[in-house]
Amino acid sequence: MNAEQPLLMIDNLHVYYGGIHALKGISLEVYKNKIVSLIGANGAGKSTTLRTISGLVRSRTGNIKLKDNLIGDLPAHRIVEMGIAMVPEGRKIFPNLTVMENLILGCYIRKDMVQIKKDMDWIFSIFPRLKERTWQKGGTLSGGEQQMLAVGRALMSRPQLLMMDEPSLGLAPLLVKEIFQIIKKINQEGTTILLIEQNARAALEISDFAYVMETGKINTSGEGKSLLFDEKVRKAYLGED
Amino acid sequence: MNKNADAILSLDGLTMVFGGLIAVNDFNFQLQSGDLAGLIGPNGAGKTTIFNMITGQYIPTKGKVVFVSQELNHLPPHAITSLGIARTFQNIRLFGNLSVLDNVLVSFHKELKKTFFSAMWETPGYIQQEKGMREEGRQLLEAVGLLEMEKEEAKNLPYGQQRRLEIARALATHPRLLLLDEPAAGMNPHETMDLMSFIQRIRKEFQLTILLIEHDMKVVMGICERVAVMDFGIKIAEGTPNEIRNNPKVVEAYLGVEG
Amino acid sequence: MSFTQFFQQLMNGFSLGSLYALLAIGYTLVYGILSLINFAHSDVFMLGTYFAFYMITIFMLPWWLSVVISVVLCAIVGMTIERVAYRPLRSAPRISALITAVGVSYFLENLGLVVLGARPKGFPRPDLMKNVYVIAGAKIQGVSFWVPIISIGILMVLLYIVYKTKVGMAMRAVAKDMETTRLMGVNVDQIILYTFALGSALAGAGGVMWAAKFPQINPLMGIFPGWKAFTAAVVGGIGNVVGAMIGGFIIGLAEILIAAFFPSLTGYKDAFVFGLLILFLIIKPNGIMGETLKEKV
Amino acid sequence: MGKRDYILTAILFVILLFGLWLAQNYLNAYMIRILNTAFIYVIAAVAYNLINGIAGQFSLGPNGFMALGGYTVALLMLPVYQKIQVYFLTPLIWPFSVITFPSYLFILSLFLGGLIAAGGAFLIGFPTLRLRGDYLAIASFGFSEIIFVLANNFIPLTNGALGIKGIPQYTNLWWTGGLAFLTVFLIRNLVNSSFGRALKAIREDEIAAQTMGINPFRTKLLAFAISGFFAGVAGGLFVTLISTVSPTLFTFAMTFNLLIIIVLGGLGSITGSVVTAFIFAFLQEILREVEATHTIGSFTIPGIPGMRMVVFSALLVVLMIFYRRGLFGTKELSWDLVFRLFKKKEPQE
Repeated sequence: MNAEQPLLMIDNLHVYYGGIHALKGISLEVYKNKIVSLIGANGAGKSTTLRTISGLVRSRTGNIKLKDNLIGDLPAHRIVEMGIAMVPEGRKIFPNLTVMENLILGCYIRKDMVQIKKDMDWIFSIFPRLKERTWQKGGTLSGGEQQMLAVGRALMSRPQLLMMDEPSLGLAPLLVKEIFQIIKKINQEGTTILLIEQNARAALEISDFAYVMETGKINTSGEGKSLLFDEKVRKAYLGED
Repeated sequence: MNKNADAILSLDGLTMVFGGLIAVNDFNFQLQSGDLAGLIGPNGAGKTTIFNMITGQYIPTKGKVVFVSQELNHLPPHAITSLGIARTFQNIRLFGNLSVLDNVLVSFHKELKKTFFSAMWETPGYIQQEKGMREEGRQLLEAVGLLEMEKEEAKNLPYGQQRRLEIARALATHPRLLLLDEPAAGMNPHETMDLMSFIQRIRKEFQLTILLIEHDMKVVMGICERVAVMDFGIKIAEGTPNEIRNNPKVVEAYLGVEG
Repeated sequence: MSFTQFFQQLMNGFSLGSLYALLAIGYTLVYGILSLINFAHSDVFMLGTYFAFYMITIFMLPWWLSVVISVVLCAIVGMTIERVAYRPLRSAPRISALITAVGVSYFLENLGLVVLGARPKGFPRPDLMKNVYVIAGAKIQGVSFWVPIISIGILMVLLYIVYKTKVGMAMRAVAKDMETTRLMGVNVDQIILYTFALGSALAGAGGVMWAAKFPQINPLMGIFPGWKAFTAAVVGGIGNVVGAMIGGFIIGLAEILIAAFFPSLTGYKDAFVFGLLILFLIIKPNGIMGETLKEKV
Repeated sequence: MGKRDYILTAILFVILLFGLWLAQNYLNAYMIRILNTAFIYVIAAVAYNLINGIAGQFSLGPNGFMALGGYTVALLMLPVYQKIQVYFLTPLIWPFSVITFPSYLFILSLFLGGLIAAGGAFLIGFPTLRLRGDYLAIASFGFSEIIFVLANNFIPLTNGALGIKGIPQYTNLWWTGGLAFLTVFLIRNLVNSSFGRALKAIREDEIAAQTMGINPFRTKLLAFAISGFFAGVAGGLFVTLISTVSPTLFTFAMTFNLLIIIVLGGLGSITGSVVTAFIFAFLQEILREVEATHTIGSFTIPGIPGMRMVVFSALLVVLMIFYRRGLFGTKELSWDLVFRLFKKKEPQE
């Protein structure tokens, strides 16, 4: 399968926050139509990786390539135009905007009104609960609904690659399950996904491939389910020797 | 009714609601004098919110914080510090343009008798006081191994030393209870080992009660005698590190449920 | 005071209040997004009157066209200020940006004194504003009648832009969370530029109508209305568009009615607005429509 | 400060005293006036820097405080017979109508002027300094404008737009120079003290400062009142220097001048403000040239009145964009620094 060209390719990425060397040479690949997850304990650099890809953080060295285009130097809004959308950590929906407005903002870059209307219906079919709350302010939604809105909003840009930063954060177990089923569904309908999770088990269950990060580096990688039983993973999380 | 009369800190039914979202829900916890306890849990579980309620940055929606039999709920942060609670921050908040020594000296301000008027005229009493204060500040820096850096601006210190300075600054308020918010975040394994022995050392030297939030389980398992685990703003377990490690609820919170 | 007199004063207060409202919007939009008091806003307001003045007197353009051109020019001035003076300081400490804002404001005022001349100029009022209407027995001046109507029309358009268009949506989103708005593919720099254009255009429109109401214009004329409009924005809840409108009307009405009921205090009507500001900062610092801001620890 | 520094400071002080004596006796009136103005700027700027630079709270009030101090001193020092002449339309209200301080109480009147100004600062600071954000800027700006309105309208006290004339000219270089030294000495001590550190800590991170046991509101309010006090003293000196006071004397232009001085010197650097206060006082005179009419050969370039302020305001904006640190940043000019400067020039072996 490695014969084909990856959708996203990251090569030797180094990022500094002030004096902190946050990413120490990250390299990874995401192939089309796959779910790839990035797992590891807090502070390992997962979020920084996604933030760098999305253009919110600048890398010092290293390449980020979407298909044939180098995108490492583009501003964040251009990266969205290139086809990468992100569901930020902690949802970050706009609390002062209605559900509908949040979704419209998600497709800010698009002009194809007809298709937008169809996509909106598609989003509502995935998240029927959002449909009931179309005119409600984002801030009044429950945590789970906000997460759904954040995912829906990102999907509205019709991304080639959807990145998600801890979609299960702060959600009750039942909702976590629901969210992961939805992620899988979105993927099956043709969106490539790069996922960050603390909830490693849930992430690995649905992932085609996964990278394990520890203190700014990629430690291990492998096919999703096989990592579930990997000792290194357990160690990275629970600090067991 | 106080279940534990000699507790130094007692959190009774703490609840914090942010615009509809419950960040912390009915949290109960007690610390005995001299404890070194940990507060752990996945990201967003509400740990820092608990610190913010203890130190007065947030006013709890429900429940109360009691420190040595005094209720803290409506005291401003500076008054709470004066009672003997100090803290560090998750995202280091030093006074970047001040020297290392000055960062520590700021914490002495609340205890000074001679303030602005005698300072303006440089009265002998004031000079004496300033001298004594500097001496104590430098002793403290020596204790944390930062004395050589005393004149450096805080923002120029390497990361690990910044964490150390933040702890030193907190110690300078002469606390009985020290709250550490992710002291090991961003440290490499070697620095983390140093930090662990450092925390144990200052605990003895300054006779502290310590509560720490940490993600690095090595730290928590290595030095804490008691651990409380949070998930979704609720305390899901409490016990010794060993009990915690084998608690299925905790493993589930960390590694996640079956997807 | 008879009812007709009271009614006249009320209309008068409404027209003044609507002008404060127009001006306050610019302050509140910019503060909402950048947390910056745009001191130069009041000078854009002043420039608006001069643009219209020269269009009418030198280029002999019809009144309405002069207003349109002046509004467009004001928008351009506003955008230039943002691009040249504020954008380079966006990540600087807040006090630096504030000092710059004061500097730009003072620059425009002094440049105005040099280029436009310190002596007040008589603003040519259109007939529409000079007419006197009799409504319910009360004589209402054209300005007192038309200014609120036009202003409310403009405010409606503004509300439409802010609450019903995509750009307006992006403005509200930027004010809440700049970073996430970037992730939506929004060019935030551009939105900020639009915000300045919009606020400045309103200031320009307000300026021209102000000149129609008080037809003496000079380069320092913006200072007091500007400060009061900012106070209006604080009273209404800084960052909130509707709040700024409400605040504007409150201050305009209060100012006129104080002078009407206590003629001896007319000289102190500005001091009264100051008192109102202090009062609000003590009892309701977030203003009427404002929400509590909490710094994340 | 080490022993060497004490000695050097003492020597410098004596040299400056001698310089003052020379200036007072041998310089022409024009130069003396510039020097007096420079010293008054030093007092006002150092006080202004305490709140804007050290504490990091943006105030636009110093012209208002200077006006309060100036009017207070004028009302206290003006002889009664002069008061009757000045207030010939509307009599001056009691008790000022009967009070005249003898000349030896000049210093007391300055002190009272400072206290009144400090009271004004307290009045604005109390509601605004509790709040985060820039409410202090807008409230202090409004306050100064209100002082202007009151000075124009409250005729029984201020004589309105006509102002008060014939104030005894007590101020000379000894007064301005002496009080400038004293102000710098006091505020420098304050800034270097624990109180000053608390202020800087609030500037750097208010939440962290509060967590270290500092009461930010009380600390800021006190600093603001002290800053207002010295601004009031500067206003009093200014009034007795030019022997007249009117509403237009302390307009926003005064605050703006001070803002340029403290930004150019470095927000947070007391010595920086001292140096730039002098530079500014002279620069202001030099730039008068811009406004004057020049004749080169047969060409006459008409002067542009008001051009000075255009230049200054453009300068401030450019400074903020390209040279935000100013001359000294938050550093102080010290003997160590001077020695280091000289050492660099010496050829090293």
